[in-house]
Amino acid sequence: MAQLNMMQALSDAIDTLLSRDEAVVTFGEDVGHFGGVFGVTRGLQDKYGATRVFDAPINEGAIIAMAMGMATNGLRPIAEIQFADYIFPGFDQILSELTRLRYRSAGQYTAPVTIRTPCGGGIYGGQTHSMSPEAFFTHIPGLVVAMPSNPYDAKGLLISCAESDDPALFFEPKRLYNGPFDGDPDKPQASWKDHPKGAVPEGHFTVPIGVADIVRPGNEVTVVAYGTMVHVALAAAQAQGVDAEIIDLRTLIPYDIETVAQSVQKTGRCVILHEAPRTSGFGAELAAQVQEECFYHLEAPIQRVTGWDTPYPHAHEWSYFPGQARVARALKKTVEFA
Amino acid sequence: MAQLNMMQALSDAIDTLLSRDEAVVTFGEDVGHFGGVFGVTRGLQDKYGATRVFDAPINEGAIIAMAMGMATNGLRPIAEIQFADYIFPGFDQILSELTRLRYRSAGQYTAPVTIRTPCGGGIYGGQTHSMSPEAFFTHIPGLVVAMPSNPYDAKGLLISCAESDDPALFFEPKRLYNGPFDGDPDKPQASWKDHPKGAVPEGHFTVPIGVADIVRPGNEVTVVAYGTMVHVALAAAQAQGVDAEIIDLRTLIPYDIETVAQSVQKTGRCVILHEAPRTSGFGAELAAQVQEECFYHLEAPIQRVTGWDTPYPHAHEWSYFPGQARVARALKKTVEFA
Amino acid sequence: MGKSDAGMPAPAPASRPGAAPDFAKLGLPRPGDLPRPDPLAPASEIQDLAFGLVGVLNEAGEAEGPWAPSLAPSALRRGLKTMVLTRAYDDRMLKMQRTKRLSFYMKCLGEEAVAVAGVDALDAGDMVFPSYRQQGALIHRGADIVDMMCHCISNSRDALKGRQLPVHYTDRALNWFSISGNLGTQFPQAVGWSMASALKGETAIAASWIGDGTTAEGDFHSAMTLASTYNAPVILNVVNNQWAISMHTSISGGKAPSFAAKAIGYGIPGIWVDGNDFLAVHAVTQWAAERARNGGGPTLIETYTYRGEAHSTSDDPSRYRPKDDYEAWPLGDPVERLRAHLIGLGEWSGRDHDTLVQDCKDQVSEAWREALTFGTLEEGPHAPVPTMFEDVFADQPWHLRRQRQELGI
Amino acid sequence: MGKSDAGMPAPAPASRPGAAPDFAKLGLPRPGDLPRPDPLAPASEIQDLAFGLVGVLNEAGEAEGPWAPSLAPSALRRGLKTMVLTRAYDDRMLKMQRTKRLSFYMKCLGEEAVAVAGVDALDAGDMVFPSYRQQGALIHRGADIVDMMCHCISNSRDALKGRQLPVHYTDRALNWFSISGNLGTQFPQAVGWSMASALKGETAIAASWIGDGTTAEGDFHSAMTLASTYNAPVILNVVNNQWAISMHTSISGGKAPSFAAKAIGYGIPGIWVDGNDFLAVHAVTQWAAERARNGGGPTLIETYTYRGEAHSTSDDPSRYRPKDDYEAWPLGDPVERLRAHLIGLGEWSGRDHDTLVQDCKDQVSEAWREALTFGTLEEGPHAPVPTMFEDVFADQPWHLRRQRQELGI
Ligand SMILES: Cc1ncc(C[n+]2csc(CCOP(=O)(O)OP(=O)(O)O)c2C)c(N)n1
Ligand SMILES: Cc1ncc(C[n+]2csc(CCOP(=O)(O)OP(=O)(O)O)c2C)c(N)n1
Ligand SMILES: [Mg+2]
Ligand SMILES: [Mg+2]
Repeated sequence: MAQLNMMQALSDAIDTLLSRDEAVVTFGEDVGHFGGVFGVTRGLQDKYGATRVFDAPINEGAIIAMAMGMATNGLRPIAEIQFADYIFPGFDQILSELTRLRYRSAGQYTAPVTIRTPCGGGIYGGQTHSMSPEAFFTHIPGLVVAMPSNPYDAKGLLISCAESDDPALFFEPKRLYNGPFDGDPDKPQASWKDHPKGAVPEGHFTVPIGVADIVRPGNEVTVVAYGTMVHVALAAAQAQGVDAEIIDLRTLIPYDIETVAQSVQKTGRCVILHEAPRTSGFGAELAAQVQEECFYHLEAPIQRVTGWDTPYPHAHEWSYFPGQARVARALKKTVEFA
Repeated sequence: MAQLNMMQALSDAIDTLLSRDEAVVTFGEDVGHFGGVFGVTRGLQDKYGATRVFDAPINEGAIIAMAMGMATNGLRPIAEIQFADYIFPGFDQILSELTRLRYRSAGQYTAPVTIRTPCGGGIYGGQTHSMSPEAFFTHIPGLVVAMPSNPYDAKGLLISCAESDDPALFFEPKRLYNGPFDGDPDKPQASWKDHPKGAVPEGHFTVPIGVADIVRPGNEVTVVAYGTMVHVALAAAQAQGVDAEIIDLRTLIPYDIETVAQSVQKTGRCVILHEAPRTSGFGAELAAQVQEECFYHLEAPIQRVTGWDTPYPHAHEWSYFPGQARVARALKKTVEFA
Repeated sequence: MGKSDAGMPAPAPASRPGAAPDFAKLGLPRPGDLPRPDPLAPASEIQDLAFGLVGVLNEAGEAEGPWAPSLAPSALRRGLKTMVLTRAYDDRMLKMQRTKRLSFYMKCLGEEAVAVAGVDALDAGDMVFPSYRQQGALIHRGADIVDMMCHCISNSRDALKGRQLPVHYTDRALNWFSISGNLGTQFPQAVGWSMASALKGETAIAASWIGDGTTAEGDFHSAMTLASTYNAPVILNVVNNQWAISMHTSISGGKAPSFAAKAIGYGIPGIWVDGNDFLAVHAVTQWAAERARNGGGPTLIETYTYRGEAHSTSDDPSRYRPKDDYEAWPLGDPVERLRAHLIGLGEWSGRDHDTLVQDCKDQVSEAWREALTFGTLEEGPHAPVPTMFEDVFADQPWHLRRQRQELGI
Repeated sequence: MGKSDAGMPAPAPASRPGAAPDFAKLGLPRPGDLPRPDPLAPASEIQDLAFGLVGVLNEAGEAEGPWAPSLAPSALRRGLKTMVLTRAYDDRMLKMQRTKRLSFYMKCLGEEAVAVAGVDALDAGDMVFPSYRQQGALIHRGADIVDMMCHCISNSRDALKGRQLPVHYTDRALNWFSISGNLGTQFPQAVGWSMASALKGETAIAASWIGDGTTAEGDFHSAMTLASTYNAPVILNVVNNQWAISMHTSISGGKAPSFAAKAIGYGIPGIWVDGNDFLAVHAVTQWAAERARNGGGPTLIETYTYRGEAHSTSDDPSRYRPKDDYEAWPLGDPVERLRAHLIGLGEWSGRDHDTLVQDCKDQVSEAWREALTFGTLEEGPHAPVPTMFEDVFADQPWHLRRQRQELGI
C-alpha cells in the first residue's frame, strides 16, 4: 500500500488502466507532454506513447465527440476536461449523444467513455475555476456521475467508471488533490500522508459504482455529502458535538438510496450538503426522495446547506463556501428541531 | 379581446414589442421569411423589415451569443431556438455568459435577452422534438425561466420577459399551440376558441414574472404544475373527483413560493407534476423547498408525477407521458395517505 | 417605429415564390475543367478543387475529363438501381405518412447520387456516419427495405424498439451509425472513429455527411479541427442542397466561395463536386478514400445538389421558393443523367429503365405489405413497453426499475 | 501492452526542454513583400494576405513597404510609452503574486504591440471584446492602473466588487467589455455588438481578441459564420503567440497554413501580420477598421507573436519548451523594435528610453502603494459581503434575499 495524494492516486489509476488494456487512451487539453495542468497524467505519455496519451485542441465538445467516436470503434477513452467550469461547450455531445447512443440504437452501439474533470471551490479560483456543476449531469438519463472524497476512492472509483460499459462523468474535487480540507481556510493545508484513505493499494482494485460509504456512524442526524463537503461535515459534527451519521455518497447517479434511507429512518433527521448553488442542486433530488421514502420517520425538515444561487465569487470565497459554521448551525437546528 | 391560439398570442406579443420599441429584434432558424417552423413570427419580416426580423445560421450558440452582443449594445433581442431539444449547443453561452454578465461586471453590462423555445411532448416527436429541459436552466443563477399554459399567459408573460432587464428563457409547450391538451390522446384536438384563456387583450399587457396562478381552488391536495401538465391536472382531479388546489406555476425562476407554501399549509398534501425526467427535475427543487416550509402541515409525502428517466421514446409516447391515469393515481394515493 | 432598413440584412435567395427560378448567379464552371491530382498531393497545392466544380458527365451524358472513373457498366447499373429503388421507397413512405401510417418522413429526391455513389466508392468495412438524408446509401449497402419500413412505423420488428423518430436508422451490421436528430453531432464522432481505426492499425476509414446549413454548427469546426490536427482517415461530406428547411444556403454559408473552401483554413483538401453526377461523386469519394487509406488524412467534399422536395413532411416549400425551382436546377436529375449515360454506352435502354422503375415500385409495395404484418405505429404491436426502460444503462439501476414498476409493468 | 506507435500522434513543437530553440520551419517571408490592397477590395482577390506575413519594420528598424503607416512620432512615442508601462505593470503584478498579494496573474510579455497598436488604430468609441492578455490595450485606452491593481487584489476599490479573478477587467467607460474566464465566448458576442451598431446606423465598430489555441473552440466558428453572413463591422483578432499553456500552436492549428487562412472559407479577408511590429499591427488594424466602417464588413487578423513568459502564475514553461525559446524568437521584441525605429527617426534616444523605463517603474510603485491603501485580498476591506448577493438579477428575488439572511447579513 502506497500513501498517495489524490493526484497520484488518479495517475496511478490511469496508469493501471493503460497498462492492462491496449484499448484505453487518454487525452485532453495539456494532458500529453505536460501531463495536465494538475499533473494527473504526468509521465504517462513517455510511458505509453503519444498515440495513447495526447494533447487535444481547446474544444471540449470536440474532445467528447472524439472520445465517443473512438469508443464506438472499440477504444475506452478517458477524456480530461481541464476544469468542470469548461465542460459546457461539450454539454450537447454529452446530453444528446454520449448518453443516448445505447438507447437510441437499441444497444447496437455503446460509448464507454469516462470524462474526468476537476471541480469545486476553496482555491480562490473565482467564478470559472470553482464550479460544482454535478446537478446538471444528474438530470441526464444514461450517465454515471461520481465524485470521490479521498485518494483510495478516487483510484477505485475511476477504475470502475473506466471499466464500466456506461459513459461516466468523474468529478475530482480539486481542493482535495493535495490533502483533506475541512472547510477551515486558516488551518495549514493538511496532507494525505497521515490519512487512512491516503493508503492506496497498488495495481488493480475497484470501488463499486452506486455504493455510498458511511464515513461516520451516528444516531442523531444523517448527513449526506460528497467530495469536499464530506470533510467539512466530519469537522462540523465534531465541533458541534453532534452524533451525526455521515454518508459519503461517492456515486451521485445511480445514488445509493438504501444506505441513505436506512440511515434517515434510523436518525429521523437529515442534512444534505453540497458546494453547488441550492436551487435545483443535487440536494433537491436527495431531499425529495428522502422525504418520500422516510416520511413516517422524519422528525425535522430536511435541511440543505449549499453554495448560494450566485456565480462563485473571488474575494468572498469563504462567505460563499458552505463551511463548518454553516454546517454546524444546520446540524444544531436539525437535531434540536421539535 | 381577440380569441387566439397560443401561436397567435405569441406572434401578437412579438408584434406588440416590435411596434413599441425600435430596439426589439427577433431572429432564429427559419424565423425570417418563413416565420418560424411553427409560424410564430410569420408576417413580421414583411412588417418590420429584414434587419429586425431575420434568419440565423444553424448554430444555437451563435444565436445566443449574437443576441447577447446585441443586448450589450442597446438592443432587446428575442431569439428563437427552434426546439428546446436543440438549445444545448448554446448552453455554455447561456450559463457562462448571458446569465453572468451583470454579476461579473458588477452591473456595468447587462444582457436583456429573451430566448423563446418550444418544448414538451405529446406530438410523436421522438427523443429530439419532445424534451422538457427546464430543470437544467433553473440551476443557473441569473436566468428567469417561464412556461405558460395558455394564450393569455403566453402573451403577457412573453412581454414581461422581453421587457425585463434580466435574461429570460421562455418555454412554449408546443402541444398547447393549437389548443389545450388534457393528456388524453384519443380525444379530438381541443381548441382555444372556446377557452376563457384563449381570450387575449389587444396591444400591450403583462403577466407578472414570479407570480403563480391558482387555476382551481381546492382543499384536499395541492397540485403544482406548469405548461401542459396544468391541463392534465385539471382533467385528472375532475376524473378522480379530488378537490385539488391546482397551481399553475407559470414562472419557474423565481418561483412563487408563497402561493405554493400557503396552499400546501392549507391542504397538507402536495403532488408535483412535470413532463421532464424525475431525477433532478424541477419537481425535486419544489419538493425539497415545500417539505422544508410546510413540514408541520404535511400529512403525506410529496409525490412527483413526471416523465421517466429515459430519453423520450417515439412509439411509447403515451407510456412515457405522465397522463391522467398516473396523475389520478398519485392524487388518490396522496389524499388517502394516513 | 416599424420597418427598418439600417444594418445588414441576412442574404436572401435569388427568387422567392411567384418569381421565376434564377440560378444565373451560380456561374457553374464547365465539368472536366479541373485536373485530378495525385491522391497524396499536398492540400496547399490543390486548393483550386475548392473553387471549381468537379464533374464528369457532360450535357451529352458522356464521361469527360480526368476525373472520369473506370466503373464497369454493371457497377453503374447497380447504382442506378439503388437510386431508382430509393426514389420508389421515398414516394411510398411519403404517401404512407400522408395517410398517417408514419408520424414523419424525409425524402432525398434529387440527392440520390450523393449518397449512393458516395457509399459505393467506400469499402463495406468503412464506417458511415450519415445524416437523415442518405437513405440511398443504406439501401445500397444492402439494408432490407422491410426492416427500414418497420423502423419507420415503429412496429414489433423495428430494430430500434420504437424509440426513434422515423428515418433515424441504425444498422451496425452494415457499419451504419445511429442517426441523430441533432444536426452535425456525428461529424466529429466520425473523426474519432477513424482515429481509433488508425490507432489500431486497421485500414477502415470513416465517412460522414451533413447538410449545408449544418456547417454553421460548432461540430463542423470540431470535426475539421480534429481531422486536421490528427490527420484522421476520414471523409467529411457537406451535402449542399441549397436549402436548410426554409433558409437559403447563404444563411449558413454567408460569403463563403464554397463550402469546400472551408477546408483551406484547416490545411485539408476541399473538393467541390457536382452532386447530381454519379460518376463525379464516385470519383472524388474514391480519391478521398485512397488518400485516407494511404495516410494522406482527411478530405472535405462538398456535393453540390438540390433538395427536390420539401424538407420533411412538416415543411411547405411553396412559402419560400418558386414551385418550379427544382425543375430549373441547372445540374439536372441524378437518375436521368446516369440513365442517359448508360444508354449512351449502349448498356441500358428506355425499356430496361421502365422495367426497373416498375420492379422497384412492386418491390416497395411488396415490402410495405410485409412490413405491415409486423404491426403499425397506431395499432401496434410495438416493442413491449418494459423495453422503454432498457438500454438507458448497461444494467437497469434501481430508479429505472422502480419507475417501470410504477407504470405497473 | 505499453507504448504504441500506431495511429497519428498529435503534432509536436520543433524543440522541447534541453534541446535548442528551432524556428527554422517557420520560414517567415520578408516584410514589405505584400501589397496593401484597397480596404474595400473583395476578399477573394486578397487571399495572399493570409499566407504571407505583413510587416513594416525591417531588420534595420526602418519602416518599409506599402503597409508603412503615416504615424506621427508623437503617436509612436505614446505607443512605446504604453508598452513600457504595461511591462512595468506586469513585472510588478507578477512579483506581488509571488508574495501572495494576488491570487493569480497573467503577463503579456512580448505581446504588447498586438494589444497597444491594435487598440491605437481604433476610435475611442469602438468596442473592445478582449481576452485576458490585452492589458496593454486597456492601459492605452486610459485606464488608471490603480483601478486595475485594485481589481487584481479585490479590495474595496475593485470596480468588480471582488467577484472576478484577477486580470478579468471590465471598464464600460472605456468601451472595454467584461473579460470572461471562458475562452472565446466573446468572439461571437463582438459580432453581435457590431451588428447592433450597424442596425442603429452608428459608425462604431467592434474588435475582439482570442488566442491561437482558442480558435479551436466552436465560438470561433460561430463568430466567423455570423460575421460573414451579416457582413458585420467587426475586427476579429487571433493572437498567435505559439502556445496555449503547454500546447504548441499546432495542436489547435493542425495543418492550417496560418490562422488567417481560416478566413478564406468564410469569404472574409484574412491578414497574417508580424505581431511584434507595432507599425504593421497598427497598419492592418487601421485597414480593417476602414473596411468595416465603410460597409466592407469583417476582417480576421492573425498577429504572429510569442508568449515570452509563463501562461500564468500557475504555469511552468520549463517543462515543455526550451528556456531560451523567447530570446531566439526571430521576430524580436516589440518594445525594442519600436524603440530602435524611433531612435532611427531621431525621435528618441537611449537616454529617453532609460528615463521612460524608470518613470514607468516609479509610476507603478506609486500606484501600487496607493492601491494598497484601499485594502488587499487577504486582509480586506473588500466590497461588503451582502454585495455578493447583488447583480445576479436586476432586482434581488426572494431566494437570494433569504440566502443573504441565512448568512446572517
Ligand atoms: C442542433 C439542431 N438544430 C436545429 C435542428 C432543426 N433542424 C432539423 S433539419 C434542419 C435544417 C438542416 O439543413 P441542412 O443542414 O442543409 O440539411 P438538409 O435538411 O438540407 O439535408 C434544422 C434547422 C436540429 N435538428 N438540430
Ligand atoms: C472553454 C475553456 N476551456 C479551457 C480553458 C482553460 N484555459 C485557460 S487559458 C488556456 C489556453 C489558451 O491558449 P490561447 O488561446 O493560445 O491563448 P493564450 O493564453 O496563449 O493567450 C486554457 C486551455 C478555459 N479558460 N476556457
Ligand atoms: Mg441543406
Ligand atoms: Mg496562445
